Amino acid sequence: MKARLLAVCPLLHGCGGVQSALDPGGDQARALFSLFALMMWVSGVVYVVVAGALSWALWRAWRYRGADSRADGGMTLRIDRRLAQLLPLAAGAIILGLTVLITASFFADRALFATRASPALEVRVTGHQWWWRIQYRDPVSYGWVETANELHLPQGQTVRLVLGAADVIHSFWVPNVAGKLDMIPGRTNLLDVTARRLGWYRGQCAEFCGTQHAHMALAVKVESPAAFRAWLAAQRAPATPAAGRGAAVFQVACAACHAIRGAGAAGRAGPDLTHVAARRSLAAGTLTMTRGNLQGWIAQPQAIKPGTSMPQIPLTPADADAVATYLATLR
Amino acid sequence: MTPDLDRRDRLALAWRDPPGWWGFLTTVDHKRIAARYIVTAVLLLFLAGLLALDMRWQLSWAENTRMGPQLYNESFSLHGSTMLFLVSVPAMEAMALWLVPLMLGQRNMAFPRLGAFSYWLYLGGVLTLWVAHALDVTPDLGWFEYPPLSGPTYAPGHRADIWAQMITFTEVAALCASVNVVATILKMRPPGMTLARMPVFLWAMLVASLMTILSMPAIMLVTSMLIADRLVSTHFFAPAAHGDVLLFQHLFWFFGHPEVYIIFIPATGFVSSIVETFARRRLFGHHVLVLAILAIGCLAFGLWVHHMFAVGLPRLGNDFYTAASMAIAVPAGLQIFCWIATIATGRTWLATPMLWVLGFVATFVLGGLSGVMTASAALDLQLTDSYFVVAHFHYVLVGGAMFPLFGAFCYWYPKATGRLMSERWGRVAFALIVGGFNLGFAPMHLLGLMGMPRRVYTYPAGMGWDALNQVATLGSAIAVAGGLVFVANALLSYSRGAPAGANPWGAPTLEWAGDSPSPPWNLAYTPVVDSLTPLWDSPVLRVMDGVALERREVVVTSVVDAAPLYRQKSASPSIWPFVAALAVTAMFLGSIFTPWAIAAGALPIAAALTGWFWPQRERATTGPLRVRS
Amino acid sequence: MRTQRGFVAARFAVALLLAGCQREARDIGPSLPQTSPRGAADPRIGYYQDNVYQIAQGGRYFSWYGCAACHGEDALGVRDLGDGRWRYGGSFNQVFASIVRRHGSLDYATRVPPEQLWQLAAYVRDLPQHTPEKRRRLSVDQVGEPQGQHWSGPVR
Amino acid sequence: MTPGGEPRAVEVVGDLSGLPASASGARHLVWWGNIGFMLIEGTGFALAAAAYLYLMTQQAPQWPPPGTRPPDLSWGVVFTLGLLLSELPNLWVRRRAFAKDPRGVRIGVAAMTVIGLLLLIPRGYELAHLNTRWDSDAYGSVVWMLMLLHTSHVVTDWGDTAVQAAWLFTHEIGDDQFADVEDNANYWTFVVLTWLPIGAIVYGLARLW
Repeated sequence: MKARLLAVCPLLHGCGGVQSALDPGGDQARALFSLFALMMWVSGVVYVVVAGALSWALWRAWRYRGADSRADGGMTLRIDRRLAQLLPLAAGAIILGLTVLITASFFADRALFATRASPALEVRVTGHQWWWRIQYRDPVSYGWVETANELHLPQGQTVRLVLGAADVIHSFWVPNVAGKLDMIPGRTNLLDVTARRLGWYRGQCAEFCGTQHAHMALAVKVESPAAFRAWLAAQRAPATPAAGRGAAVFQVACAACHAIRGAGAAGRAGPDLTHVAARRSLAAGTLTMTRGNLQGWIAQPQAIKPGTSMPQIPLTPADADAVATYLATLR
Repeated sequence: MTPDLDRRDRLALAWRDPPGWWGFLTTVDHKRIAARYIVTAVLLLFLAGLLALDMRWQLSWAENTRMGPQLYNESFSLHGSTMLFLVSVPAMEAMALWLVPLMLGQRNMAFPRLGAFSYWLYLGGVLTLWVAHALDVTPDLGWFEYPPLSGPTYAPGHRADIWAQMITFTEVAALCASVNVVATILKMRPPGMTLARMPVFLWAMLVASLMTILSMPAIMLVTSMLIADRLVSTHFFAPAAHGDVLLFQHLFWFFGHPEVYIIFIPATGFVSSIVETFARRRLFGHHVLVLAILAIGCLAFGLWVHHMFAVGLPRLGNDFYTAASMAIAVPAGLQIFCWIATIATGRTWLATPMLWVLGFVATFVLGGLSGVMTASAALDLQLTDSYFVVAHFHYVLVGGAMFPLFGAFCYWYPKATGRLMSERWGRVAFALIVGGFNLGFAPMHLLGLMGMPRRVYTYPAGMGWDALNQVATLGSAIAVAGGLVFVANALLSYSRGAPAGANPWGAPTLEWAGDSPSPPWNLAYTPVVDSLTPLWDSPVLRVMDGVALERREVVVTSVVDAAPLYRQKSASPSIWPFVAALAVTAMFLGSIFTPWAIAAGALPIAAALTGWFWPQRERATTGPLRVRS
Repeated sequence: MRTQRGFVAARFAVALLLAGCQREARDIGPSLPQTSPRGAADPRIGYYQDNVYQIAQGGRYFSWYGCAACHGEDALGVRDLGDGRWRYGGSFNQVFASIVRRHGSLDYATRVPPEQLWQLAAYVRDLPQHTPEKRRRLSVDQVGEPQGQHWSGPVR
Repeated sequence: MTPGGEPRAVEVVGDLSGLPASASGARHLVWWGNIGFMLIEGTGFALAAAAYLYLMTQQAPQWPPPGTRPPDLSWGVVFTLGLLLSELPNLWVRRRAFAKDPRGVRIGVAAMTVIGLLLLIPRGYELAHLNTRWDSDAYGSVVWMLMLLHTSHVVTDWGDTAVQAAWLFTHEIGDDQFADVEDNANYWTFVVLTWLPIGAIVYGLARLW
């Protein structure tokens, strides 16, 4: 399929990537990509026809340059009669092309919802200004296992994403996996995704949601069902924090907004940090997860992501270092 | 015979404006008003274009620091709001105000003072947005401000209110202009110009104006609801109090989609006029073109939902809206067919206006095809709110409406100024703008497919978006340079261009029958029309006499047959439209701060309107309040 | 004399306009204060007290930190922050100090960083100007946001 | 010699000076302007009504929301009857304007001014008996929106009528002014007609849904 598209447009070489609709890694994205390829074919033919007709018209303009046909009503009338016979043909061709595309669109639309009946797993994703709260329905306790800004999907299984918003409208978009769906206050939208190809992908908020709309990304990992189960079990477990200065400072300075299960921190305003160090990125995809970036983010959040709700907290260098060290142990 | 001097002197006396500033403020000459509209819109086009260039610069590198998020968000909001509300629609209205009476051989619009009022109110909207910007109170939520982001909680202060009231200004102005255009086209066609003999341009303006009348109340309603939510704590868009945030989107796009065609349909009118003149033959498929315009006008109201495919509406509607949206391709495709057929079978003269038509076809068809893609409810989920859509609507609006507008500008420039623009520099501007535009916006299709969302002020390194963004920036810069050449050409030609004479292109329609530039009264006689191309079909202009020369008067005809009905007094210059616009401005601006401004502001408005419509007649000699001597 | 008066009036008008715009300013980034106000005359106070963005941010944190549980729209007596009566003084630094010191074990001094305390103090001092309807309207929008240790799920 | 040449020579084939200098009804230009503005406002009414229906069907489990009583009928009935009855003198004024009867239109427009003022009394009571506030919930907001939208039209047309009455009594009435009276009467009919669906929605749907 991809090869077919590349034949249409050599430019598309190298347009894959971790956030690309042209490099599908799931059933839904693949259905849409096929539809896109078909549209490219039809559009290409149409454009060639139009450009050809226009060129022909220009060639005639060049050939008969300088002449004036205004007075020759008889000739115009004859030509018009011939053109009028072509008109239904043009209309028919357009309608035929549209019928093909509408039908294809219809089937693609159905394909997106083909798995509606049997999701293997339910995941609640809630958009906040400017991060994602992600909760897995625990198959054991039937409670929620909360994490943030990182979505894990079991390969080959259909996952139902329950999309909601806490403040303003956001839009959930992981182009390699599926098309986008808005997260709207007052509504619950369901998005079924069936990821097929292992690996890391990237998603990003697609509906303008305020100052830091640009830094509202999420990491998506497609992994084997076994690896996924192991990961979910690890996420379900409370943190095993090392008691120390960092934990104590966190409890005072950070726990009003952040939760660390197992360490007594229970704030809900910001992302759950129980296993923060196991994640791939920080601050909703803004920074990669490293010990240095953790400390930088704690020290200067407003410089890295101006306008974020993460405040700058006046800590002594020693305290900041201790907190970063502590967080880096939360795997 | 040519009109004698005495006749022209008498007309000049009756139709003159007061001199100086007073004349500037009181004029009701449709050509002066339209020129103001055009100058204002071009100035704003330039400013909003610079904003675009600045944003392109910011996006040329990952993690670029030219702009922070606040400045970027303000920039794209100001760019979009200006281009959509203050440039595109007003520019089309201006062309209608300027051309419709000329093309009808009439002396003025149906409601001359309403035309003046439209402009002053539009200017109020312009100043509201841009003075606020100068004071650093810039709306920062895009050209559609969805609640709850624009609601009282998440958009504190008055930035969102300024956006909403700017819209009220421009929409009231547009509605007044539209009523004016509709009444003029329906009731003031010259004797003999039946509906069947009406040029495509007039049909386009008629349909666009009717669409304005039926769609713009939606956005006035919805922005008023937004202001009410913000100012008096109503709950229209508060889901937790039985409100619904999607109500805003439905009403916004019920306006927003027709708006696109309100911009595009006049452009089809320009293209039809230009093609006919430069192909030097009668337009092929006049009826098809008219029916296509009507079909687009009707369809446009049935597909606003395609802006909302990603909100998760009931899927039953998806197929319907997909089909309805794609169906637009049928009339649009037939229009393209008719124009190309006319060009091919005529003896086409490739002067600058015609070049713009070629650029329009080549570019707009691409926009139409990407439009078919976004019309698919399924595929749109990958395309909407990404750079693909940014590319799509720029192709449609710039390629589909601005290129014809530039062509129209070149085409009617000699009529407006009496001078020709330089063809050489016209070609340079054309090449730079069309080339730069395509270079700038074609890569954005790919960027969108590669996952770049719109309205992001920056993006991380390693996304593979840098090179395409740099190409886009380069293209935009070239297009802006072309725009400067275009404007310089227009400015220089104003004094240095070759004299144009009455009909430099050998065009067939009535606006070219008289002097260029047109005197304030336009044509000295009332023309009589018996074909679609009156100036081609007869060496002399057949006219009727009898419309007053000593006072302002126009002839009113019947709707279908254009049979003369009566002679209507035409309004003379007046300060009241200006005063009324000032009063309305005061009320609109006041209502940003307090609801009581509506009550308090109603009185000056009522006073101004009373002054405006107070008929000047002698005092009563009968009845209880008669003058007793 | 007359021109001078006109000049003064013009300057006053400009000052008013600029004050109005200062009110609308949206300064984001690492410029927020990291220390408590130094008395009622701290020059930073004017900006915070009159800036709608900072006040609105304070309103969000007011909800996030669960302040509305005790100081909601129908709070009475000393807990009613909208009645314009301040038992511990109504100046900015006094309100700031009340938030920090008068909440016992809640210990806002250490749990809430200074930049948010500034915003909270600005919001609290602005509350007497909010009508009850306005406060209710804002809280209706915020039902999906976390409050303290509770979050009841997205807006449904 | 310029490329465009001189203006086209003309041949006079007829004379319009015999045409009348005014007209009435749909022949008159202003009638069409009036229709244009009615179309704008009618669209506004229709969309506001659609917003009501949308909120009613989308959001509320119960309509009006639990704890809210529908608007009291009595004043609504009084206003509606009054408005419908006002159409009789209104149509009479319109006929007098057609007949170009200065005495008739003076009396009629003055009467319509008084009637409009009187109608504002039950309208005021209606607003006081809607049993909801605009800031209580979206139901209240949309009810108030519909009511204020219509009230603003009543007030506007009343103001127009009052000014017209003042002018008519102090000036000699020409043909154009008879046409103005007619347009104003048409506008009042528009105000009456738009109330029927709006009133049905505000009073009826809150009871029947």
